[in-house]
Amino acid sequence: MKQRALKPEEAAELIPEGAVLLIGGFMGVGSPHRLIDAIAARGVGGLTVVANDTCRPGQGIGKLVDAGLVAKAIVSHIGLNPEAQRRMIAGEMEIELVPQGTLVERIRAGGVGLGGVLTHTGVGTLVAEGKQIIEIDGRKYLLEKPIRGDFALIDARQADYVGNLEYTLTAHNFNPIMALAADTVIAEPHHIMPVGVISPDAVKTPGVLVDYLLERAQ
Amino acid sequence: MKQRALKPEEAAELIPEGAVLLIGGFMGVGSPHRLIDAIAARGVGGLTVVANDTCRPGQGIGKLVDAGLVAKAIVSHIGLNPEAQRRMIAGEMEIELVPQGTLVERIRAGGVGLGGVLTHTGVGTLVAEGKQIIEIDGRKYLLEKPIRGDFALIDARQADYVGNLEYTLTAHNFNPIMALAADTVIAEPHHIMPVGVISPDAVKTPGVLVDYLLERAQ
Amino acid sequence: MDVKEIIARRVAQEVREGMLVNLGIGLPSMVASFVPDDMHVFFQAENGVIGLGSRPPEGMEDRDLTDAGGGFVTAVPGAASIDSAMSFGLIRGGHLDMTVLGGLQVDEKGYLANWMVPGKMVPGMGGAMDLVTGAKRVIVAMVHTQKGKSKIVPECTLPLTADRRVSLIVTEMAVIEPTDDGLVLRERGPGVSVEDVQGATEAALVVHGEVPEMALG
Amino acid sequence: MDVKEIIARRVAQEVREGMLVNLGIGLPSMVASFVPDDMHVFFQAENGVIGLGSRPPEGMEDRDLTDAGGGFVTAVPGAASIDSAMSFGLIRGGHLDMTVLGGLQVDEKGYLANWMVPGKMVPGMGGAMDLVTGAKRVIVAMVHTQKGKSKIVPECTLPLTADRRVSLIVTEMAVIEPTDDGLVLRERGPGVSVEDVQGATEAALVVHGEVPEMALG
Repeated sequence: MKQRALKPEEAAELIPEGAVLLIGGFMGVGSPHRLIDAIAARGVGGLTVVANDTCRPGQGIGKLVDAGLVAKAIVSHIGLNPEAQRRMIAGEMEIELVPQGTLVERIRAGGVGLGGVLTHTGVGTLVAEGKQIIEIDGRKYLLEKPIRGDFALIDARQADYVGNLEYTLTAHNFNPIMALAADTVIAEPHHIMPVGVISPDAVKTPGVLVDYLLERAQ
Repeated sequence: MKQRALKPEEAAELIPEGAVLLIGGFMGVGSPHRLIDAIAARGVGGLTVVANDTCRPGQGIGKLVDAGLVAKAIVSHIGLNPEAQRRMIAGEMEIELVPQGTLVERIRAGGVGLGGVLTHTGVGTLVAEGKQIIEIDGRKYLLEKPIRGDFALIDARQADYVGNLEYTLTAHNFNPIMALAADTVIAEPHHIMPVGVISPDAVKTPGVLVDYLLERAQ
Repeated sequence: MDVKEIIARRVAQEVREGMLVNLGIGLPSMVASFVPDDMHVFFQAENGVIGLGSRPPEGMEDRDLTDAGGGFVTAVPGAASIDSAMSFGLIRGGHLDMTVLGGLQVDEKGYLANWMVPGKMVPGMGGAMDLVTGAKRVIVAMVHTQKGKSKIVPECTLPLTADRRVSLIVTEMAVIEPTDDGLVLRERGPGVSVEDVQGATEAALVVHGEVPEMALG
Repeated sequence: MDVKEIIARRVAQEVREGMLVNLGIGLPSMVASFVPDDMHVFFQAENGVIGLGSRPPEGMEDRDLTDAGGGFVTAVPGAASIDSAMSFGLIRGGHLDMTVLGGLQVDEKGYLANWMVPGKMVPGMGGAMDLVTGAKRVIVAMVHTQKGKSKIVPECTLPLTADRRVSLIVTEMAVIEPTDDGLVLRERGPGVSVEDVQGATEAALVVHGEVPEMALG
């Protein structure tokens, strides 16, 4: 933790044109919505967004797509966002589709210092095109490259002021993994507790990984 | 979960001569001690033990070494167990030394269906001998193979009767990862709670991974 | 009986005591309602919960507890929250006993295509490639024909989802098992003859003796 | 001042506000006592806790809270429990700001050997290889000579711990920084001359102008 909790607009100010953003969430569940709103309001463009999906138009990550701020999305799914499909087909937005399990492991590899991911998922499909195949003990694996972000923008149920994070139910999804894999991690907790009252065993992301917290909603 | 909780001696009966055992713990902290005692008492030999260390003589995994039941140990450290060192030098026990971070990732890879681990740890050292080196974006990585066990023997703070597990403090160590990587997982919880009273968010190993629980100590 | 209900009821019969099961969105998600509670099955949603329960009563929805389709769900007693790395670790690592997915095409090798139609629909593969690669049993639940055209074909013309043979195909007309010898017709749909199935199927079917009708109870 | 205390006090000066620091067992673990509380440093023990505190009062030890050497410790407010995958994920992933380890040899390239003596002591590398590979700063804290022999040598004769140049060597006689130009002598130990250091060091040392004495406060 670098300083006091930030207002959403202060956090959005940290993000430059063309940044690579890892954004938590699964169809908007567990996405940092106030942070996304502030980035959309500020209107900084040319972003690369790495996320599970592009959500829906007018919701979550879909707002960044609607506003034309996303130059490239690395995601597993855009099926529920016709605006993302339209922009892809029109050549206004580049889309890299990655199998969901491969996507989360590529981010983890980027976060924990591994050189890549060896997965059978995608072998014999379009996903394998242009990728190195490594045979290990008679089975083929794709060598998938690590992913890191300039920023990770994550949602959390609860934090303390050293940045320790807890998550809840299906709002975990990509958040704990993304917290490992960016130069700057900004977390949007629903609650912030005093230091020392969260049990060490309840912490899923240690505060040493988190650079900034967003203020609680007023 | 396959059935009711077992007595330690019932659990030990499940383990055949020559089995590969993943055993949780770090110098005995977070090891399944009652299960280890029952295996040592039963005296089934020719075991391969995968663990962080061989603990000390007369303690934890050290008891299996003392009893001459361990044919091979795949560990990161034997420095505090002179008996293990003696047996290694005398050729009575094979020791494969693996860097600790590589060891845990190899077990994870075995558990989550990855073909191997690509780590820079060990490059330029004796650990690299005989291993494939893969260069990715200009940096060298060792290809380290996945590890799986016939059994994972793990310690947990608390379980429920579907096998969900919680861990505490430095007794986590290898336990949650080993729970992913064996054909049969036997957990030794300090407490067992009724189903439905552990918060889903507190569960670190989902019960679907756990085959048997040990009865609580009387 | 509705076509989808026939399929969902028949797929439910594949579920065994104590299994961990992933149901895809749409038709596959209907299967849950036909699995008896006393089978102690855990349903996984790949977005992060093991022990998915039915839709909550109105007013008791929680925005942080949804299935992979974004619908509100509940958690059964003994449920566990998992992150995406654990979720797909379970899937790819062979811990998932069964997955039920929709299909666009299945071919005589048992290969499935279910994630894109080139030049048309490119929603993304989501978790489908990992599910088909890693689950112990892969069940394709789909209607037999699409606009009169067979979805069971000699060779998939659409991009494959994985290089793995699926375990079973369940449609309203047939239960078909891909094997080394080809697509074996195991059961006929209600009131459907073997000839009806063959007539509606572009792929070659292997028929061994008498083919029973689905017993839907 | 005791030799070990000199080393520990000097290493402590390398610690900066808010760092995540891993201290090896033995001498390196002494460093913690010389780091002021108000620097908000978190100490990591690789066996699974971030926010390691000092030894608990007698009778308040917990068998599930130890450091990597197996000694009882406490957890500071804001501590977090982590498993071994997360612990080494942090280490290998570059999230650890500093590690302090003991050494058997360091050579002119700045390479460290600290895990085995062939034919003699083979304790295993434990976490050392990951720590030296992954930490942002690697500080070797060791006595300058072993039985009269220099531990800072032209080229390591013992097996290396990693192919990475360490950041700093701190002994009771010297602070030495491995650089592209070789081992630069940055500071002298208390009451020790540059000639003393060179005389006790088998490796070539680079000396730029005046070399200050350690300021141990």
